[in-house]
Amino acid sequence: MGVQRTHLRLAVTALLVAILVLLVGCGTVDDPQNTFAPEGDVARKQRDLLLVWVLGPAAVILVLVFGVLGYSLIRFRRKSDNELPKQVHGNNRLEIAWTIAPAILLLIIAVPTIDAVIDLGRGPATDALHVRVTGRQWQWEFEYLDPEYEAAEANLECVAPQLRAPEDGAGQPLCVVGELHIPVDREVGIELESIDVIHSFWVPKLAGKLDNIPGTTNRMFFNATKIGSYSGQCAEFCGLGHADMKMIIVAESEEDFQEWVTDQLEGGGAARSRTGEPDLVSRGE
Amino acid sequence: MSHAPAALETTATGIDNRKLLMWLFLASETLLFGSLIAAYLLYRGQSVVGPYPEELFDIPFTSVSAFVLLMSSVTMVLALAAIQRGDQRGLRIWLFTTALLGMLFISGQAFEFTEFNREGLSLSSNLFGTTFFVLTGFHGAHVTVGVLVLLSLLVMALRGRLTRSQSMNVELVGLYWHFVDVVWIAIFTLVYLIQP
Amino acid sequence: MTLAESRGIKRPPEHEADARQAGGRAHPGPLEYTRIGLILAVITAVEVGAFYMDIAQWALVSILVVLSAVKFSLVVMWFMHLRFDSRLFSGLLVGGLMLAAALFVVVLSTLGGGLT
Amino acid sequence: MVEAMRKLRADAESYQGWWSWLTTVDHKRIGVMYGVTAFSFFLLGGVEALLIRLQLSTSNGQVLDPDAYNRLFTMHGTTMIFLVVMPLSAAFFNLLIPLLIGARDVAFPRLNAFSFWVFLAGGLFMNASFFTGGIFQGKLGAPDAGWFGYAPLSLVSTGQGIDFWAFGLLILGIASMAAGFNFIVTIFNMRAPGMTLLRMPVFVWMTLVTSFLIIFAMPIITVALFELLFDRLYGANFFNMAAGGKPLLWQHMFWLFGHPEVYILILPAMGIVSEVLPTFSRKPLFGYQFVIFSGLAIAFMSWGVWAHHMYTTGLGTIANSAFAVSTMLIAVPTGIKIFSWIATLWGGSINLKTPLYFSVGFISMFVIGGLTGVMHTVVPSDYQQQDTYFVVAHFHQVLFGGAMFGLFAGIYYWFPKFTGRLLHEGWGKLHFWLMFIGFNLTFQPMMILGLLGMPRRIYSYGSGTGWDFLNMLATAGAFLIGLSILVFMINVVVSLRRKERAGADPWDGRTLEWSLPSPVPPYNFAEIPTVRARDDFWHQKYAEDEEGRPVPIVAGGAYQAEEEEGEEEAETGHGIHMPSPSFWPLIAAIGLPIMAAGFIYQESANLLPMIAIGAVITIVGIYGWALEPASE
Ligand code: HEA
Ligand code: HEA
Ligand code: CUA
Ligand SMILES: [Cu+2]
Repeated sequence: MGVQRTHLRLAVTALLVAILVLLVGCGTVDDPQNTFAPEGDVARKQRDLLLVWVLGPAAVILVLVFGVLGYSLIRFRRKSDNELPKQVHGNNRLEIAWTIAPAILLLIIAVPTIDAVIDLGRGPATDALHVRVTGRQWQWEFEYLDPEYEAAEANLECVAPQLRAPEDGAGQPLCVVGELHIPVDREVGIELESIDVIHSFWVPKLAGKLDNIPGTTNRMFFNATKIGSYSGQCAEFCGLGHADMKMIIVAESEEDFQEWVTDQLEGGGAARSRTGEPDLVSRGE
Repeated sequence: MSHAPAALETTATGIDNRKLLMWLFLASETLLFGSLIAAYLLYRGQSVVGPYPEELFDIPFTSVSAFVLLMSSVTMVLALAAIQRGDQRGLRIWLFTTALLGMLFISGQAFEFTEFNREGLSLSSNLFGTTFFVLTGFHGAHVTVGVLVLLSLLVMALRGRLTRSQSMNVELVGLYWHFVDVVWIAIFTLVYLIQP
Repeated sequence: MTLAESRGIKRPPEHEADARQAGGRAHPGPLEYTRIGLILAVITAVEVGAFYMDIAQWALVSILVVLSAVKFSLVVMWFMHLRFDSRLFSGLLVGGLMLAAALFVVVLSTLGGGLT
Repeated sequence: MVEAMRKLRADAESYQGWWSWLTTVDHKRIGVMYGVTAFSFFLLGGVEALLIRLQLSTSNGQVLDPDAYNRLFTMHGTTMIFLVVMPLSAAFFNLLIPLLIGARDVAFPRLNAFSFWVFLAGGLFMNASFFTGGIFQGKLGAPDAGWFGYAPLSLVSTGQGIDFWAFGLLILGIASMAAGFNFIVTIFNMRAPGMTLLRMPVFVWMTLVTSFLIIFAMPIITVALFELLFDRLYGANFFNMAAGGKPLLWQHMFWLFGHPEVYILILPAMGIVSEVLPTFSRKPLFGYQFVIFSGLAIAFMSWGVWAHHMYTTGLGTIANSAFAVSTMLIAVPTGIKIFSWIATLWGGSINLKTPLYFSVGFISMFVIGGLTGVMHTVVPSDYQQQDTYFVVAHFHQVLFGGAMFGLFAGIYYWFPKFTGRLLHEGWGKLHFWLMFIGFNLTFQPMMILGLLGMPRRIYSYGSGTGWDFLNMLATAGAFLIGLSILVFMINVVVSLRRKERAGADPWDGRTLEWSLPSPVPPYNFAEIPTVRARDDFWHQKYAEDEEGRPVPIVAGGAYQAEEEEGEEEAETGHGIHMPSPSFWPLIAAIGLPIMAAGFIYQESANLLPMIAIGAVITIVGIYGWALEPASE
């Protein structure tokens, strides 16, 4: 029957279109949050894990399943109305084979997965820059926790430090809103907190997300291996302003970073706080 | 509780439809009370302000309550034994006693709640208040429903509408009643007797 | 599966209107119920007694947990007739209990709190 | 006997009009009502989706404001899951289970009617929330915290949207649980003689498994919803971190329910496909036992994977690893099903009719969805994918590509059994292709969008993000799906008007329902059949030769003779007892939303009496029900 042929051709075309779209999609120029174009070690590790260990096997399985499915649909089409095929009820060996094979494959995938979980679960390096990231409806607040970044004056745009009881004798950590500066190639240890609902800290090109949960502190780390500015945004739905809860991470050379810090400490932090929508175009390029 | 004659149609497993229904319901109730108890245990000793359980619990009083509920299980099963023997008088007496003990238990709980409330514990005062009232409140609601059903049975029995062939009605209510009782056995131990 | 076994082409014979169930034995009588009731009362007394005794917390907890488990089993086995009725019912109750216990042990241990 | 049947048929025919639908306890009518209601909600949820897609079709969309957008996606998700896929599955349970096991009705016909009315009440109540915000001022009042309502966002949400959502879900939960109990008892107890557990059609098995999942999962969400409501309405502290409460408790409880729930959504569709494929390849299901046991395994394992929705909450290394492994392993039993289905097609005589198209659509799309699920389980890469459009793509791939395709296969397959008319093949294939292409056009781009870093639940995105083109594609695809749904509706109307009757057995079916006339008479079986084999009806039609090839049995063959003996045996049983209609279930259901509304508004409008009124109505309904002299 010719009609069926046409249908099949249609299906194949649809599939090809889908693949084409995929290729076009991955190759777009504007990709400020592309997880497949990482610029940090953590994000790179996360992408490679997916690419090497899962996407490959998944593609093979997909092609196999679709292949056999398509083949049987063409090969075993009913040719006449009183055609009666042999009644096969099953085959235990086959069933056991396709139970065990995927199980083995999955256990193999589990090994690098767990390895990476453990790796990413470690504490930050000893020379890391320590930053506390507080989410609040709807802005990001970054506090530099290392002692050398103590500010004389508090940045009044930062709400979280004001809610926290000030420690005896200690000054205020430098706090900025919406835009975090970090030195390139140096690890940043992050503490995640929230003062209202759950938010999620996410800078796709540098690292996957982790949630800011009220009442708890979550820890992660990342670095940037290239100078530039990277856009991130809140990844846990947090109400009206969720879509606009964005941030910029600026990775710069150690000198530029120090200069920026000095600026901030003198200007009380407020000087360069985020105003309006962050600029999504890379600076370093 | 419909008036379906007990063995109008035999079932594929030989198990009575309604009895299976009741057991399925009770099985799912284990997860309901499991969730409530888990919330209580999670927040045990986590309240940031008082009043705390140590200050409020009156163990002798609650022990009597627990005892009352436990004994109502005995009277309940005696009611079942009575109807299965065709002993209408026994049935009425034991149903009545069971309902009475159930009401006694609820009154005890009402007294306890008001007492705690007077001492400053409420649903919103702290984590203890929240989890305690919700857990025991849910249990109390179950007992209340049970008492209502028992009283309905009693009315049926008094009007002579609960005959030996309908013993399944009593058996089903019994299953529910005993289940509510064993939940209290768990709560009594986990909430009242074991304190951090 | 016991169910499949109990299930032939023929329906089981019609049972009498009394409480005999397929695969189950007859329920015990009032005397036995009263005896169980007495045991339950005694155990409750022991529990409350243990509460007021001056013993280590771990010992108290284990005693209380064991005793209440005994009470629990006595009620469900005799009063709820699990000893005598279809095994399906026991399976349902035990299945539900184990599921609840397993799930919430994991939840409590990841969330922390009073249990740990 | 014959006399009695004639009378029954006459009774049924005189029993018409809207009143008869309000009081019916016939599982087939209840099934139809479930189906029609759920499909209406599907249109509603679909329109919500189209609005979402319109807003997202370009960057900086201006169709919706953020507030409306948040309410719409919350209602879209909630509607599709609880008011569409679950009740559509319930429609099939109702229509088919008694027929497939050789029974005249479910174990508790009035409880069954109650389930439906409570479902309808819950669905309407949930959607009534739209009107609470002052809709005439252009403000929607629906819930706005997402379909999983994470605390503490759902606590601080103002207005009554969340209260309606929580009470709505509680009411719907009652409906699902009642149906769950009912179908378990039905399947255990109402089987015809000889219908052993291992002779039951796979759809019956999947219904059984799904029902067990429902009765164990629902109580957990029930408690969670009560806790949320106590917090919101009475200032309790379950999720209040100021008092030491832990917001994560909500997530655990929601997903403890939520993950079994996703298998509640997919297993019925898998059951349907397991019936369709054998019929349309004229071969028994390959590896029947394996398909069943894999269903049991999926149900069992589904309890041990919930935290894969919480990888990014900081559960810790051990928990994340353990849940990764348990989640991965759930692919194994699912794979068994996929492979067994393909093996069923292999070597068959495949009749390329619309139900088969949808089944093949199910298999292919579900495999893609399942594989994306496996990608999610790889925890570190899920840190990148969680809460992006990759997740949105994953779950539409399994929910729409899986569950909805499977359910449509079932609609095309069983439509003739209940209406007496076949759905038109030409319209049907047009429907399929539009839906299949539209589906891929909508959701494959979302996969890439997710990898390109587009978070979900954002009402708008900037123009420099590189997401414009793919979003436009997705929107176009969504409208294509919409068009396909219109084609389906046209098909139903056109087909119902066809003169041509379908006949009892239009597909050369294998299971008992095809032995009955179409549409099925109210009492289903004139004689309760005696079952001698799996796929009993097939074996009444075909014997097997030595090579395992089926040989048609001419009427009056050996088997037929045996059958007559069986009938005599059955003759000695009782006559046909049909449950009498009742309006008490409807009454009992009506009280529930009234009570819920009373609780929500008791403070602002002093509606305490409303709680009492609702309670009284429900109690009266229950007493009326219990005391009514009905034969069930
Ligand atoms: C019908 C519903 C349904 C089904 C069946 C599934 C099936 C699966 N799901 Fe999905 N899931 C959802 C509905 C569903 N899911 C929903 C609604 C959400 C999001 C909720 C929200 O956040 O709003 C979600 C989210 C979700 C997440 C969380 C993502 C995140 O938020 O970060 C994860 C993570 O592990 C996951 C995994 C899986 C897996 C492993 C399966 C497996 O069961 C799939 C198994 C199937 C296959 C793998 C294909 C067939 C198998 C073979 C061909 C064998 C060979 C294969 C291998 C060896 C790999 N799902
Ligand atoms: C079974 C479940 C199911 C189904 C079938 C669908 C169907 C669709 N979904 Fe849905 N979706 C969910 C379950 C489902 N969804 C869930 C659980 C969420 C998460 C919500 C959350 O985050 O909280 C979600 C979220 C979700 C989002 C993400 C929103 C966000 O995160 O910001 C999007 C975005 O595109 C989307 C799109 C669609 C589309 C285009 C369809 C289409 O396939 C719909 C096709 C249907 C139609 C087009 C209807 C046809 C109507 C007509 C033809 C009109 C005729 C009308 C009359 C006669 C009155 N869905
Ligand atoms: Cu903060 Cu979303
Ligand atoms: Cu899941």
